[in-house]
Amino acid sequence: MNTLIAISGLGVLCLLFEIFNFRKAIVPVTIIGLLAILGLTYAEFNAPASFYNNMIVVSKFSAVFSALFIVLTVFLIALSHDFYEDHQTKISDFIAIKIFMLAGAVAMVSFGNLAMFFLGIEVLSISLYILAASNRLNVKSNEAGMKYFLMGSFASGIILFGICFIYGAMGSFDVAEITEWSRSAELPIWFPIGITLVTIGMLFKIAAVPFHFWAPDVYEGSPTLTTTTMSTLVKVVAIATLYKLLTAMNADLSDTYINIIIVISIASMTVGNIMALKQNNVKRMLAFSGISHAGFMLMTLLNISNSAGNLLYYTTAYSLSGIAAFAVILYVCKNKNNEDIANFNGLGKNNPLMAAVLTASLLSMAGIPIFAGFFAKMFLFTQTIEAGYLIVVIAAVINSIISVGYYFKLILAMYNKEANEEATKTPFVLYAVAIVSILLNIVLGLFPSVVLDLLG
Amino acid sequence: MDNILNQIGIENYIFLSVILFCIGVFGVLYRRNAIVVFMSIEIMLNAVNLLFAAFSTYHQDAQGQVFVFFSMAVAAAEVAVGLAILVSIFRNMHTIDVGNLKNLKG
Amino acid sequence: MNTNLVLVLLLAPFLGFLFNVFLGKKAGKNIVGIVGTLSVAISFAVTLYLFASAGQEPVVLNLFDWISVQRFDISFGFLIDQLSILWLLFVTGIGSLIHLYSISYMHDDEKMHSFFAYLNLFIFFMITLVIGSNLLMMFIGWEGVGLCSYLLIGFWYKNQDFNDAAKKAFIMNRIGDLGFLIGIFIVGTLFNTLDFTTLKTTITTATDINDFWIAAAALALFIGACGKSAQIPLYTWLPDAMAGPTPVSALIHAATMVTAGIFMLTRLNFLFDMAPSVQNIIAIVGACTALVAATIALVQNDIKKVLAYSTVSQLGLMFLALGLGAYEIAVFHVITHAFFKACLFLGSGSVIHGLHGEQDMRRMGGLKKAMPITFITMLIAALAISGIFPLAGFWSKDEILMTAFHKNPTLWVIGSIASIMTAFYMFRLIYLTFFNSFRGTEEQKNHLHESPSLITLPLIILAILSFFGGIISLPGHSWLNEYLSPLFSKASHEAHSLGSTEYMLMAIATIGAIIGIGIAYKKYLKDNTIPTEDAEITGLTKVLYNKYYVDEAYDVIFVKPINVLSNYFRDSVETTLSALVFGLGKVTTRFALEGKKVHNGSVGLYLFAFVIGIIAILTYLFLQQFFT
Amino acid sequence: MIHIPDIANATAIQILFSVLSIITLATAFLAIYSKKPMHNAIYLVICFTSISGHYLLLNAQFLAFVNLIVYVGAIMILMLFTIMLMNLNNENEVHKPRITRLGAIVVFCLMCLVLIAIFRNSKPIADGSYEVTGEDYQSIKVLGKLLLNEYMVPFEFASVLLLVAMIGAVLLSKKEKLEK
Amino acid sequence: MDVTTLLIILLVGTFATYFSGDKWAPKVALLVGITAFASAICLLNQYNLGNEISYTKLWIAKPKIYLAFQADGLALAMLLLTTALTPIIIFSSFGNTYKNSKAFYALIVFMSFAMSGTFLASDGLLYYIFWELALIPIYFIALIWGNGDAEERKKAVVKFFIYTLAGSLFMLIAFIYLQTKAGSFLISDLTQLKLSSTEQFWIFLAFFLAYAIKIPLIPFHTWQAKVYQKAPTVGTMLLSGIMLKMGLYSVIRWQLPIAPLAAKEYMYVFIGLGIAGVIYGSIVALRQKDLKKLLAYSSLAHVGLIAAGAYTLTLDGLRGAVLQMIAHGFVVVGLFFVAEIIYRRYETRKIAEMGGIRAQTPKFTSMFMLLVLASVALPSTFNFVGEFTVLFSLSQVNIWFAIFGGTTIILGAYYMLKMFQHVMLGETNTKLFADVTFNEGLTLVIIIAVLFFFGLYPKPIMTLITPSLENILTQINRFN
Repeated sequence: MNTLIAISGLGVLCLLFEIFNFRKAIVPVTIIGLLAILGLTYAEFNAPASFYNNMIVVSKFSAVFSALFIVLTVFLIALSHDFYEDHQTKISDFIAIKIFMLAGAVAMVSFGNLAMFFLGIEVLSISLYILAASNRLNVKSNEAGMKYFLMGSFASGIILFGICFIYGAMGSFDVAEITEWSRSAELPIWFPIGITLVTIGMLFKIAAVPFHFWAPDVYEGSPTLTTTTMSTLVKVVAIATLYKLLTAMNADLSDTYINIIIVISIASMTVGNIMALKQNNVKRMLAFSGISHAGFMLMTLLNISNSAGNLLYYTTAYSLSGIAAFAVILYVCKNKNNEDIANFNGLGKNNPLMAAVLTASLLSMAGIPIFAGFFAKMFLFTQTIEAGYLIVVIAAVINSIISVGYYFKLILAMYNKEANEEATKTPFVLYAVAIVSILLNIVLGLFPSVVLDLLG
Repeated sequence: MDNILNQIGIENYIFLSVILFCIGVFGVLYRRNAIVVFMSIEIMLNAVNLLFAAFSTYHQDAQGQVFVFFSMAVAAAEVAVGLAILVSIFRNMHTIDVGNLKNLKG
Repeated sequence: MNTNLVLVLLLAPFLGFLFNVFLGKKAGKNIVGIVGTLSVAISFAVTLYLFASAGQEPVVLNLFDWISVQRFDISFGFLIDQLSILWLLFVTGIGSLIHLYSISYMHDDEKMHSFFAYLNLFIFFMITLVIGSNLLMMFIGWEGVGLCSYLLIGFWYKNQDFNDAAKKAFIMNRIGDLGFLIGIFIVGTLFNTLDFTTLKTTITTATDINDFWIAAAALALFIGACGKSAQIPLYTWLPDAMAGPTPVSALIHAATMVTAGIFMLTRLNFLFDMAPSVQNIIAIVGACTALVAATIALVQNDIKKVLAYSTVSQLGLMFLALGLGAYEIAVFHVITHAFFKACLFLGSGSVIHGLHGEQDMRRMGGLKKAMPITFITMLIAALAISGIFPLAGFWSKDEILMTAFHKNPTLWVIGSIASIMTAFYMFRLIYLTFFNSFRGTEEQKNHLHESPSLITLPLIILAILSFFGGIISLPGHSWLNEYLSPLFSKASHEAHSLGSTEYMLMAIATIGAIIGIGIAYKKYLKDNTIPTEDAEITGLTKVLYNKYYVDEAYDVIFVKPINVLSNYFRDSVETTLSALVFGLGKVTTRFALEGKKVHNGSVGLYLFAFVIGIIAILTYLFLQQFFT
Repeated sequence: MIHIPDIANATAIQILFSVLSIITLATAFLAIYSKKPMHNAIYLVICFTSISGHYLLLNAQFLAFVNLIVYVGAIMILMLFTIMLMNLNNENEVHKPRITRLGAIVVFCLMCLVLIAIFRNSKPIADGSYEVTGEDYQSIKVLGKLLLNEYMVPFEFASVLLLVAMIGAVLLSKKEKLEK
Repeated sequence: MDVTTLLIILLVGTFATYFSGDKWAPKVALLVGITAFASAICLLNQYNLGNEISYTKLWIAKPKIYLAFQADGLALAMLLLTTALTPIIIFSSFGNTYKNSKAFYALIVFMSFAMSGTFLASDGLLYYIFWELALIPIYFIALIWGNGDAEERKKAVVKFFIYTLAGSLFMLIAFIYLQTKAGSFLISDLTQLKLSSTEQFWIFLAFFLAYAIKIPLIPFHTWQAKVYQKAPTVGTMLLSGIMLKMGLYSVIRWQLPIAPLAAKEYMYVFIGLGIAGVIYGSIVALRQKDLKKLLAYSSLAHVGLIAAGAYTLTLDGLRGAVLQMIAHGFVVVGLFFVAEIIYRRYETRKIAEMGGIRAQTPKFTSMFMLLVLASVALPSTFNFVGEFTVLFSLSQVNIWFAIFGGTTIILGAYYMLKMFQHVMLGETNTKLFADVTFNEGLTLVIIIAVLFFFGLYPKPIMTLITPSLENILTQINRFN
C-alpha cells in the first residue's frame, strides 16, 4: 500500500518539479525516489497485509512483482533522459505518466478488489495510449496510438463485462470473498463466463494469439521507448495480473479451460515466432517475439498452483534482456527514421560492446545457456512436464528452434555485414542501462535461486 | 418496496445488455468512422453499466452502482484521450477513417 | 634365443630406412646404397645365425601387450620357427642381392635415397610379417609391405599412370586385407586367441568345432591371400605393378611380398586342414589362375609384363599345391620361384637398363652378344622355370603336378597345360630378346653394353641358385620336408614313393616343357616372327593381349558404378537432403510470408479476429453439450 | 428465458421496461447504422437517455442522473464538439467492403446467439422470486458512504486515472516551443 | 588439484586472451592452452594415484541442479584430447593473421572451456549447458572469420547452428523428463532409473537426435561439409577434432546408460545407420572437388564407424570407439592443417588446382603421407588400433556389420590415395610451393608422433579408459 501511495506521490512530485522549474532534476530524483520505493517494497515483502477494506492486499507475490516493475521503470526512466532530449518541455509529463503507469501496474498486482484491478488496468492502458501516440507529428505514432486505443478500449469493455458477470454471480467485488464463495457454493454460470471474459481481456493485454494483432503494429509505430515499455513492463504486468486473477479466483482450473490455455499458448508461440522470421523492422520483430514469449509465459498457468516462482523468473529474465536489447536499439536507431535491421549492419565493428550486449540479450531470449532466458525456459519446461503437458513443451521446443532463426538474423547483421556509416558516440546512460541489465540477466542465470526462491 | 426483478426478471436484463453489448461490438466491426467506433464502444460500456445496475438490484447491494461510477470515470478518461489522439490523426492525415490506418502492417 | 638378436634382425633395415630418409640426401648416393644394402645384409647374417642355431621348438618373444579386446590380449611379439627362418632366409638373402643390384641400377636416379629407404622399409615390414607371433602382428607387416609396394610402384610419381597403378595395387590389396581382417575376427571369436602357437594347440585339440565358421574363417583368410598373392579375382594389380623400378618388381612382386599369401596359408595350415571345402576352392582358384595368367603371358610384348603374368601363373601353381594340402611343396616352389623369378626380373632389368628404359620385346633382339652374362643367367632361369631337368624349377613344379595327379587329375591337366605354356612364353621371351638381330633404334644399338658387375653379380648368384636350388627337396629325400615337418599338424602328405607313375609324370612334364620350348623355337627363332604392332592384333590374340578385358570389366562393374554413385550421391542425394532441411526453413518462411498478408494493418480485421476468438472460446467452454 | 410479454396481463413496469428496451436497442442500432455522424450522436443521446430510464426503473436515481450528466452531458458533448470542430458531418465515409459488412453482421448474430444460448442453458436461478431485504441500499446517502469509506482507495485512484488522462490529452495536443 | 581448476584456467584464460590485445592474444591463448594441458596431466596423475576426482555442490535447489564434475578415465581421456588439441590448434594458426585476433583466440579458448566442461560435467543440466555453450564460439568463429562468399557462409553456419540446437533441445526435454522421475540431474541418479521400455525408447530417440546431428550420422549430416568448408581451418579443426567427439562421448556417457533397453532393442538399426554412414561418406568423398569437403566426408565415414562401435554395447565396441575418437581427433586435425598449409601457399582448396607438390617439398609430402596412412588406419598407427577394436566388436554382433563396416579400409584408401595423388603427385607444379615452416612442421610432427606412439603402444589409454567403460557397461546391463 505504501508503495502505491509513494509512487502516486512521486508522480505528482514530477509534475511539481516542472512547475518549479527543476526540469534537470526530474530524472535523477525520480530514479532515486524509485529506488527508495524499492526499499519500501522490500519492507512490504516481509509484512504481508491488506489495507482499506481489502482494497489492496500486499502479498509476497505482489511485493516481488512490484519490485520488478519498479526496477524496470528505473531502467525506463533512465533511458528517458536521452530519448526525450528534443522534447525537454514535455519531459515531466512523460515521466509523470510513466510513474502513474507504474502505479497502475502495482495496483494490478496488489488489488484486493476488482475495482482496484479495473482502475489499475485502465491507468496502465490509458498511459500507454498516450505514450504510443506521443510523437504527435509522426503519422505512425498516431496510427499506433489510435489502433491501440481502439482495440484496448474494446478489450476494456470485455473485461468490464466479465467483471460485471463475476459481480452478478458473487454479489461482491472483494477477491477474498469471491475466492471463498467460489470454493463453496454451486455457482451460477455467470461466474465462469465472467472469468473467461476477464481472461480474454488480459490475454489481449499480453498479446496472445488471436488477440495479438495490435501488438506488432503498435510496437512498430510507437516511439521506441514506449515500445520498450510495452514489451517489457506492460507484458510482465499483464501476465502477472492474469496469474494473480486466476490464482485468486479460480484455484483449480477446469480441463476445458486448461485446453484453451494450451491452444492459445501453442498458437502464440507459433504465430509469434513464424511471423517474426520475415520482419525487417526490429521493433516489429521483437513484437512478434514478445507474442511468442507470451505463449511461453502462459505455460505457467498450466501448473498454476506452484508456478509463481517460475513466472517471476521468466518475466524477470525476459524483461531484463528486453531492456538491454532495446537500449541498444535506442542507441542504433537514435538518428534514424526507421528501425530496419540494416541499421545494425557492422555494429560488431563499430561498437563491439553494444553489439555484445545485444547479442547476449538475444541469446537470452532465444534460450541459450548461461543466460537467464535459458533457465527460465528450463524451469518452465520442468514444471510443465511435471504437470504432464509434454506436448506443450515439445511445441515450445520447436518454437525455440524457430526463434533462433530471427534472433540470429540480427546477430548476423551485426557481425557479418559491413557498416554503412561511422560509429557514433554512445551516451553513458545507454551504456549503463544496457550493461547493468544484461549483467543482471547473467547473474540471474548463474544464481537462479535468488529470484526463484522468492516465491517458492 | 417491491423488487422490480420480480416483475421483469434478471434474465431479461442480461439479454438486453448482451444484445446492447453485441450491437456495440457490431458497430466497432461495421463502421470505419472513428467517432462512430468510439460511440460503439460507449454503447458497450453502457450495456455493462446497465447490467451492473441490474445486478446491484439483484443482490440488493450498492457496490455494483459504485462500480458504475468508476466505469463512467474510465469511459470519460478514455474518450478524452481517444479524442485527443483522433484530433492529432486528423491534423496529420485529414481523415478519421479507421480503414485508412494502414501504414503499419505486415 | 636372444631377444636382442631378433631386434637386430628386425631393426637393422628400419635403421637403414631412417638413415636414408633423414640423412640420405646429404649422405650421397654411394653411402645410401651401402647403408641400405648393409642393413639388409646384417639381417641376413642374423638370419643365418638363427638358422644355424635354432632348435626344433619355436621360440616366442613377447615385447609388450599391444591391443586388448575383451576376449584376448594381442601381444607385440615375435615367433621364430622353421617357417619364419626359412622365409627370412630368402627374404633377406634375395633382399640383400637386390639391394646390391639396385646400387648400380638406381644410380642415376635423383631420388635414390628414397628408393633405398623404401626398400629397407619393405624389408623391415616383410620381416615383421614373417616373424609376427600372431595374426595381427602379421597384419602389420602385411599392410606395411603393401604400403611399400604402393610407394615403390609409384616411385616415379610424376607419371600419373604409375600413380594409378600404385593406387590400384594398394586398393586391391586392401580388398584382400579386409578378408584377412574378417578372418582374424572369426578366428579370434572362435578360439579367443590370435597367437599362432596357442591357436595351433587350440585347434588341433579342440573337439567341438563349428565347421561352418572354420570354413568362413579360412575363406576370408584366403581372400586376404588372394589379394596379396595376386590370385583370381584380385590379380590384376600385379601386372600393373610393373610400373615400379625393376628391382622392386624382382624383390616385391616376384620373390617376396607376393608369396606372403602362401606364407600365411602355410602358417595356418592347421586351420585350413579343418576346412576341406575351402581347400578345394583354393586349389581350383590356384589352377585357374595358373592357366589364365599363362595364357595372357603367351602374347604379351612387354618383357616385364610377361614376367609378371608368369609370376601370377606360378603363384597359382603354389596355391594349387596349398589347396591340395601340400604345404611344403608350395613352400619349395616359393623358394625356387624366388630364385629364378628374381633372376629373370633382374635380368630383364639389366636388359632394360642396357636399352635405356625400353621394355617392348618387339624393339629388342640379338642382345645375346652384347649382354652375355645377362643372357646366360636368364637362360638358366628360363630353363628352370620351364621345368627342365635338373634345374630347381623342375623339382618343385613336378612335385606340385604329381600331387595334383594323385588328388585330382583335372587339376593336373590344367597345371600341366600351364607349365607347357610357361615353357613357351619364357622361351618366346628369350628368343625375342636375345636372338636374331637388334630391332631397336640406332642410338640404342650403339650404346648396347653389358651391365656393370654390381648388376651381374646378383644375377650370377641367382642363376646358380636357380640351377641347384632343387637340392633342398629331392623326391624321396627331402631336407625341406623334414625341416618343416614340426609345423604341420597332419602328418605331412605321404611322400610319393618314386614308382613308375612318378617317373612317367616327370617324363611327361619334361617332354611338355620341351614341346613348349620347341614351338617357341620354331616360331620365333626359325621363322623369326615378330609380334605384330598393337593396332594389328586381332582375334583370340587380341583378347589375350588385352588380358581378357578383365581390367575393363572391373572398371565397368566396380569402379565406374562407384564413381557414378559418388556423383549421384554428391549431386543428388546430398542436395536433396540439404534441401529437405532447408525446406523446413522455407516452409516456415512461406508461412511467415502468408502471415504477413493477414497482418494487413486493418483494425477491422484485427477486431474481427478478436471477436471470433471470443466466440470460439465461449463456444468451446460453455456450449460443448451442443456438439456432443 | 425471454418472456414474450403477455401484453394483456402486463404490469405497467413490464410495459415500461419493454418500451424502454425497444427504444434503447433501436436507437443504439441507429446510432451505429446512421450515416451522418451528427445523427449518430443524436441517436446515441436518445439511447443513453433511455438507459437512464432503465436506471430509474431500477430505482437507482442517482445513477440515472449521473448517467445523464456524464454521458449525455459530458461525453456526448465532447464528441459532438469534435465532430463539429473537424467538420466531419458529411457522408463521405467509404463503406467497408461488402464482405466485411456481411462478416460484421454474421459475427454480431453469432455472438448474440452464443451468449444467449449460454445464458438460456444456465440453470435457472432460484425460483424466480427475488428477495427484498427492505433496507436502503441505493440511496445517495448510502452510496456516498460506500464510496468514501470502503471504496476510498479506488475513488482516489480514479483521480490518478483522470490526472493521467488530463496530462495525456494536454501532451497530445500541446504544441512544443522549439527551444534551442 | 581440483577438477574445477582446469575449467577456471580456461575461463580466466578466455578473458586474459581477450584483454591482452590483438598482438599478444595468440601467445596468451597458446599459454593458456598449454597450462590447461598441464593441469589435465596433473589430473591424470591424481587419477592414476587412485584419487577420486570429483566436485559436487548444490547450485539450484528446485529443480535440483548440481555443479557436479567428475573425471573418470573416459572423461580424462577426452579431456586430454581436448586440452592437447587446443594448443596444437592454436599453434597451427600462427601462420595466419586474423583481424580482431583477440576475440578470435578468446573464442577458441572459450570453446575449449565449454568442451572440457561437457566432458567433465556429471550433472545432466550442467552438461547440457556446456554442450550448448560450445556451440556459440564456433558459430562466431565460422561466421566472422570464415572464408568464401559471406551470404553462403551465413546460410551454412546458421543452418548448422539451428540444426544442432534443434537436436539438443530435444535432449533437454529428455533430461527434464528424467529429472522429474529421478529428482535430480545427477548422472548417478539418472543411471539408476528403471524406466519402462517405452519411456526409454523416446528418451533414447531424443538423445539420438541431438547426437546424430552433432556427430553427425547420416542422414543428419547435411550441415557438416558446408560448414567445414566455410569455417576457418581452426574452426574446422575444433569442430572435427573435438566437437564431434562430444556427440560420441555423450552417446557413451549419457545415452546408453540411461536408456539401455532401447539401445539394445534397436541396436541393429543404429549400428546399421553408423555403417551406412561409413559407406555413404566414403563414396561421397570420392568425387569431392574441394579438399576440405573431402576431409569432411571422410570424417563422416569415420565417425559413422565409431558410432557403430559404441552402439554395439560391448566393451570392445566402447573401447574401440573411444580409441578411435582420440585417434581420429588427432588425424583429422593434422589433415585439415595440411589443407591449410596448402591454402597458405596456393590460396585454393580446389583439388583440381593442386598437384605436383611432392617434388617441391619432400618433407611436407612425407608428413602428409603419414597422416593419410594414419587416416586409412595402417597397422601401427593409432587409428588402426581403434578401427580394429571397433570392427572386431562389430563382428561380435554380426559378421556382416564387420564386413560392411570394413569397407572403410578399402574405400577409405581409395579416396584418400586418390586425393593424395591429385594433390601431391604428378608433374611438378609451376607454382612455387615453399617448404613447410618450422612451426608448421612442428605441429605436424607432434601429431604424427602421437599417432604412431599410441599406435604401437595404446596400452596407457586402454588402461585409462577400461575401468570407466566397464562401469558404464554395468549400468547398461542393470536391467538384466
